[in-house]
Amino acid sequence: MIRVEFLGPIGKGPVEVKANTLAELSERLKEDKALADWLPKCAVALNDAMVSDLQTHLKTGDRVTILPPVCGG
Amino acid sequence: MIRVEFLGPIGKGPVEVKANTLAELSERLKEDKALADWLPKCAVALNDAMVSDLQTHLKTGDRVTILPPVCGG
Amino acid sequence: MELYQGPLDAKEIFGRWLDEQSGSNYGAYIPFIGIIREEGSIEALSFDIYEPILQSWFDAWQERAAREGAIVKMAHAMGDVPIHTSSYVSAVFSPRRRVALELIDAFVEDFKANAPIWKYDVINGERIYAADRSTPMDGAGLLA
Amino acid sequence: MELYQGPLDAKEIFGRWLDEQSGSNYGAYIPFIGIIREEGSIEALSFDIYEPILQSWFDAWQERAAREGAIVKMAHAMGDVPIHTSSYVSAVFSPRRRVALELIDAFVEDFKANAPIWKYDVINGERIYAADRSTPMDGAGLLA
Repeated sequence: MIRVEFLGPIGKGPVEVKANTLAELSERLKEDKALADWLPKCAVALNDAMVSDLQTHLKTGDRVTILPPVCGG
Repeated sequence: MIRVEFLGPIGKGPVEVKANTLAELSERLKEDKALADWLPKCAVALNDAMVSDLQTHLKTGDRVTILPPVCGG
Repeated sequence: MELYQGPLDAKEIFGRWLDEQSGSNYGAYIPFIGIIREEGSIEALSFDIYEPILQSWFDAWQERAAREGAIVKMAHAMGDVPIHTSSYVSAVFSPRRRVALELIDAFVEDFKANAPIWKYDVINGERIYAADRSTPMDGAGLLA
Repeated sequence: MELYQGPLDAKEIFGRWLDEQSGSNYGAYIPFIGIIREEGSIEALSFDIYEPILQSWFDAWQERAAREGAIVKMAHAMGDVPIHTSSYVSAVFSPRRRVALELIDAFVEDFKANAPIWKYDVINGERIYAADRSTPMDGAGLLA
């Protein structure tokens, strides 16, 4: 199982999801209508490293973080 | 008479010169060989306003300032 | 990198960073101080920070600055920051003016674009996500 | 504009400028602190300033900044400034980050090019004009 955490204003608690790649994870997350508006604007980190490849493999214990639009300063 | 002041590292005291324009003043100053190296690198102010026109007229009591290369900060 | 609960003491931070580098022979020190502006009816801004990725982002900048013989510094507030107080202080130290001026610009702009920090208006004690002023991070939309 | 005999107290200047503008609703404050580097065998740098033209130069910058809703500040040392102390502090306050970053760059660069200030190395107590680091002001050579 993969742990998915939603940061900042998304306001959703962490979920455990079964997925072997980020592409599979994307399919699972899109089933949640509440995330539909967020996902196109969110960046993604795997175990706290930013990722940009949908084919990235996932393994049990991995932690994926969903980062919505930012505004520091 | 025009008073001419030499700033910073030029190390020359003020002089009184007869000149009706900056062009005439240039001729007078170039007679001083000690200024030959400085004049090509120096900017000029008339009564504390920077000037860029050699035809600028001068009148008795005017003060011309010779400003060598700068390095503030 | 320094994170504080509530507003920053910009003077303390400025002076401490100056003192820390007093023997380092840097010729230029450029801090950037971000201050909460009074706009509309906000009483404060509030910030969430995800520290692990902020730290990686900052470490990468530290390396980039080091390649130019410079260093970067950063402090940010978490939680509520009242108007007219400081939420953000960053800085560059460099031997040379030109490097310092270019680095502070690039560092602050990349901070705005990619530091994992979320901003909220605080109005009547309520926290409202500043969606209109927020920007998607590089690579956003991967899972859409 | 502030001129001091000897090195600047950068902390005092930074804090006082911050306090003076604390109610002005500026969102960005960017100071630039120039520090004397140890290079070769210099024990200090020394500065001559021609104040009337420096003041006009600064006043013109104040007007330019005002057109963008910003303000500029400046302090400089006269006479000897030992290594590792500060000779120059300037700053921009602006409502907006982008304006502040662009102004501090242009302001500091124009200062280096056109502020009527002359620099000397102090070596064994002797004052030697820093000719190699100095640049002719805009319009130089008029009388040549």
